[in-house]
Amino acid sequence: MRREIPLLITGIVGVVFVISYFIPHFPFNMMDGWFSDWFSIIQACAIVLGALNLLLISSQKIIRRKTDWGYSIVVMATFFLMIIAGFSGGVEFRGPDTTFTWLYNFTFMPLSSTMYAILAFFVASASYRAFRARNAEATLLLGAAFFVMIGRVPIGDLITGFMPEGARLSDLTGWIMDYPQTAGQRAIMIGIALGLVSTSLRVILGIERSHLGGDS
Amino acid sequence: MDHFGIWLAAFLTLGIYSFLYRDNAWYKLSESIFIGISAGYWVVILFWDNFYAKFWLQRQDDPMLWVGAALGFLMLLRLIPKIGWIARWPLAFIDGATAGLWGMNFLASNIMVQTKATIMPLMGPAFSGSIGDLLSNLVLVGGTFCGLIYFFFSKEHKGAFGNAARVGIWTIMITFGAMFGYTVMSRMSLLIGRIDFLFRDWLGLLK
Amino acid sequence: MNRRMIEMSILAVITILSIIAYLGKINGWHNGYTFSTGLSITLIILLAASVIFILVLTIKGKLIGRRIVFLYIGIAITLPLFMDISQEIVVSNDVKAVYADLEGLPAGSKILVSFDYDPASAPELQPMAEAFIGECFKRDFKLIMMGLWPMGPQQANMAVDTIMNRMGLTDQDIIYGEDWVNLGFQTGDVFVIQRMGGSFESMFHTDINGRPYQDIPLVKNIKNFSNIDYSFNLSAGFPGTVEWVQVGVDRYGLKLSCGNTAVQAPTVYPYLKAGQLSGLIGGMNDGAAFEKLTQLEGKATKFMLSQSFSHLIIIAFIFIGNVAYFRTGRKSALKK
Amino acid sequence: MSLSQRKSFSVFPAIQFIIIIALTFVLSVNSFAQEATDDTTSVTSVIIAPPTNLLVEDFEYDDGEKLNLIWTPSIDDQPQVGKVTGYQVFRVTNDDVTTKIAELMPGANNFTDQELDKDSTYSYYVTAIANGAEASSVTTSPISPQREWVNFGLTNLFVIALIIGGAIFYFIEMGKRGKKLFVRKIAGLEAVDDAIGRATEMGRPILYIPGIHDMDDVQTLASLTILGRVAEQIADYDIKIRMPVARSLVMTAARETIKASYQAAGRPDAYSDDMVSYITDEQFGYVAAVDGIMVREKPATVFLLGAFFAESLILAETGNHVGAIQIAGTARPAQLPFFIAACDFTLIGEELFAASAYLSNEPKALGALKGQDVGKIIAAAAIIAGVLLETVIQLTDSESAATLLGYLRQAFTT
Repeated sequence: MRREIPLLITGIVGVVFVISYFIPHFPFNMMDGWFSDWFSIIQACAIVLGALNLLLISSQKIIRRKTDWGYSIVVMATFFLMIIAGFSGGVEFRGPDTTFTWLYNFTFMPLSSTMYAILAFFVASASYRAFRARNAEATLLLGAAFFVMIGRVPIGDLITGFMPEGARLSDLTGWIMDYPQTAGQRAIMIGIALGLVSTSLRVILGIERSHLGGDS
Repeated sequence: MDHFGIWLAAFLTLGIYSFLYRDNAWYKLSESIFIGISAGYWVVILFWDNFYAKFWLQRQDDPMLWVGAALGFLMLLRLIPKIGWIARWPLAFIDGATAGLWGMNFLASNIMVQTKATIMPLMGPAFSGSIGDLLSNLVLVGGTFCGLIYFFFSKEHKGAFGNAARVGIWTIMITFGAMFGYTVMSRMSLLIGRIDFLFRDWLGLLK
Repeated sequence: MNRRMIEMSILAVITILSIIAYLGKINGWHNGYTFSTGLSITLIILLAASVIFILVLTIKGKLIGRRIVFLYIGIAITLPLFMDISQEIVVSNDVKAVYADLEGLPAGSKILVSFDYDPASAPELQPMAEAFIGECFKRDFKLIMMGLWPMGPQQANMAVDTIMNRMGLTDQDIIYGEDWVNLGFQTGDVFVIQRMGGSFESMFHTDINGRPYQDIPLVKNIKNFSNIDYSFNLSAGFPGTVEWVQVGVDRYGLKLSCGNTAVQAPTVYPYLKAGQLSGLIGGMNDGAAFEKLTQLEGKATKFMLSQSFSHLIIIAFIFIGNVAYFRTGRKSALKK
Repeated sequence: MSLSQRKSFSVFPAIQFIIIIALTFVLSVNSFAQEATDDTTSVTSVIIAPPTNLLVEDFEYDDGEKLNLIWTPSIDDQPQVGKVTGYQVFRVTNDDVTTKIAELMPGANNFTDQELDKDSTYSYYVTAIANGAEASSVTTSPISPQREWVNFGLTNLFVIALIIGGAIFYFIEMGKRGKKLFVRKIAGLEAVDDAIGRATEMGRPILYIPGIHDMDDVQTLASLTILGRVAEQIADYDIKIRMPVARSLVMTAARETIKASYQAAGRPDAYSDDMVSYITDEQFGYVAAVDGIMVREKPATVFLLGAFFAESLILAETGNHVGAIQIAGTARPAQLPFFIAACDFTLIGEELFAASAYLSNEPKALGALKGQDVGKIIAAAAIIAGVLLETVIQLTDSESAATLLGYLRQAFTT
């Protein structure tokens, strides 16, 4: 039973949502909106599980004095700091002068921007290490990348400035983007959509079921 | 100007960058602060934006919201080991709804619209287009077609079929190359923004 | 001296220099620096020479580690920020299309702008946002702003502040609630767009400052997309342009163009070619191009030199990497 | 007759003159007054024609809440030179309440009124507005919106969904009945066994990253189905699996998945909740933590399967740096180039969705892949047929080809 009920729920819900796409009549026309609301609420409840798990792991590390347990104290301290800042001020926690906003601006924001920007370095090292003209495919990839990289910055047209307009690097880049690039994107898009439809069907039909758990 | 704040931000920024050199205590400290702060941030945000704004404020106007609350409650039963398996119900619900909704959306927007968009004349009306247009359009149509062949699972990539698949993977590789170029562009811009923060906003060395 | 000592002393030197520079900034000892043309050219030549040196090393079979690559990227981006060299910016057709759309709209048109990004992507999208808003204010368009990302609306307010300062406009010239409004953020991703198709007010009961929808002169007569003349979406991922196309354009017939991070841009090309999008500003380079069209030069234009340099460095290192690959008989195992 | 004619001839210029003088005077005073008070709207001399042919229809295939309005714009509404500055749409309900429901730009010729009540009736009129003048169309006769059960506007989509869905269904059924189904080799998936074996030999953990999206993304679902197959093998080998996740719901679902797999492999005792841990919902906070885990625990094998964004490269590069074998796959095209560069095997788009079926090697799961191929055949055939027809039309102006093409395009219109 523990296994059958979830499968049944998935199947029925899935079929109802597929059908609702074609039925404008109440209540089917409301279903996707409802789902979005419900999902938001479930997410809010589930984060309790996540947060508790994080705290559990951190406190276990501290209690058992595992390697780097000191950092777990930092994790817990900053976690509670943010929680207190977010809940002590009530619903206006996002106002311009709150502790929450201060923490956001001077810790959260610089950290996430930096982590994001660290990508530039990894892009560089990956380019250096991995982009090799190993075979025809890799060479095509490199070629297209070269033209786009140079053709999409001003320096590209500086180099080919002697060419007539319409034959400069930026134009070539434009052509790559408009034709072969778009063709590839379309093939990938159509393929992805088909894969998605088939996976959805398998989930609804209960062929993929391991993610709903076993018998106990 | 908030002196402490800006130094803290710079301290954390450089702490993350120090990972490029190697894993070290400064990075571990920045990482831990990041994990703690962001986990707390999301708890706060999900509570106020999702639970409070979507459910609590509107619970009287829209009785259907109680279904969501009930599913959320079932989710929390995970915490009680004996009946934790009930949490599979809301998960099963989410799976079903996701599968049902996304399948149709993608079928409509990706398969149908993009197939239709690829149905195009190879030349302008009454041969108004140039040879260049013809070739370009051939690339677009042929590339899409061969790309689809590449993804075909039911046939080994051999013979004429294999050649078409090879043209397909070439097209896809050009696509990836172009995306690679754009990604480089994007990532460099982000780093420029960050370095601008360090040298302009923090140290004031940039004009 | 062991390695740890060296690391520590470098760290100490950097800290001291930073403190001096910071004190200099707040006490007004310096006002920022720009390199002279001579110095700029010398630095560029030195940089080029060192890259060639690395190439020669590689040909000789001595490979560099990834920290060197990291160092070069840092330098290639930092130095040009101090240089004052102007470049001719190329405007692509997709950017021209956005500008032409704006030119074609009559004064008083109502434009919906969705800010679907956060501060992390701001370096690319903020300049576009500023130039777009500035151009709209110039042409007396009415802007309705919103965000599908929690931090988007704050970026919108920042962009409005910046561009009004730069154009010398005051709150009397551009009146909040009449010329523009910020409806704030809503959770629900794609469903927000879907419900806006029915009614904006059902999704945004108030604006970002808590003012009721019906009390805002600009929007009180705006029911849904059918009252919107044009829309622009600034997107850094999900939810973003793709979702606006699938729902806003395909279902509700919205006229849409977009500003995207460069990573996103290639993935929206099929929509552009299929006519679902009317124009695209993709990445900082297009941002600079749009600044050029609107004659509202800002950070994108300023950063273009660094952008060019970093691309050249990446290309150089791909080249060096390939030299290493062929040099070592294609069995390349670069040291990590 | 001739006299009067002559008379009028002599009189006419005089009158004309007076009128012109008077008009000039009025206009100049008026414009002066306008400049002074700026928004006086008392100009009465502008006369405009009203919009015509106002037609109200039921909005097709809705829940009985919308009405469609179409009209012919005023003849004074011309681009650049027209006098009309906009339109206002008014609604009259059956209890005679009139409300302005929209203000539209010049050139507007349609509007959809929404959130109506299907049990009421509504009339409408549209007013053209000029500087100081307005002209209204006639008020339409009352109409109420109709409620429909089926959206026939989506018939094409329904048919195509039915064909593709039917094909998938059919092949699954064939698979169940034991028909042998051929599916070509997918390199990335052939490598899964080796990757797990390698971790066993080296005695190091396997890291499984299911992307950063929540359970409402099909990619995450696909990733968890793959996890199910992978975890079964892992249970056999008795190696450590480490799975940090960015969403609480994914944490719960992943635990269920691994638990079920361990049960299926007959080793329920070896399972522990510690295998899956939640880090944070924040994209880069999560990445910072996973990077730390990679550098400190040095996994032998890393699976990156699911919805990835910018973090993909940081993860893949760090994984490569610590010397792990990496199998990656995502349906976010923008992340694929770097996966291809930095990882040992990459599942491109559709292959990610095919993976769990392929790994299971169960006939009914493989049948679903066959069904996908039918979809590809349809798309490819439509493209080729359409392009050929277009070309034929260009060459011969053939009408029948044009009709055929029309049908074809129609079939792919949603």
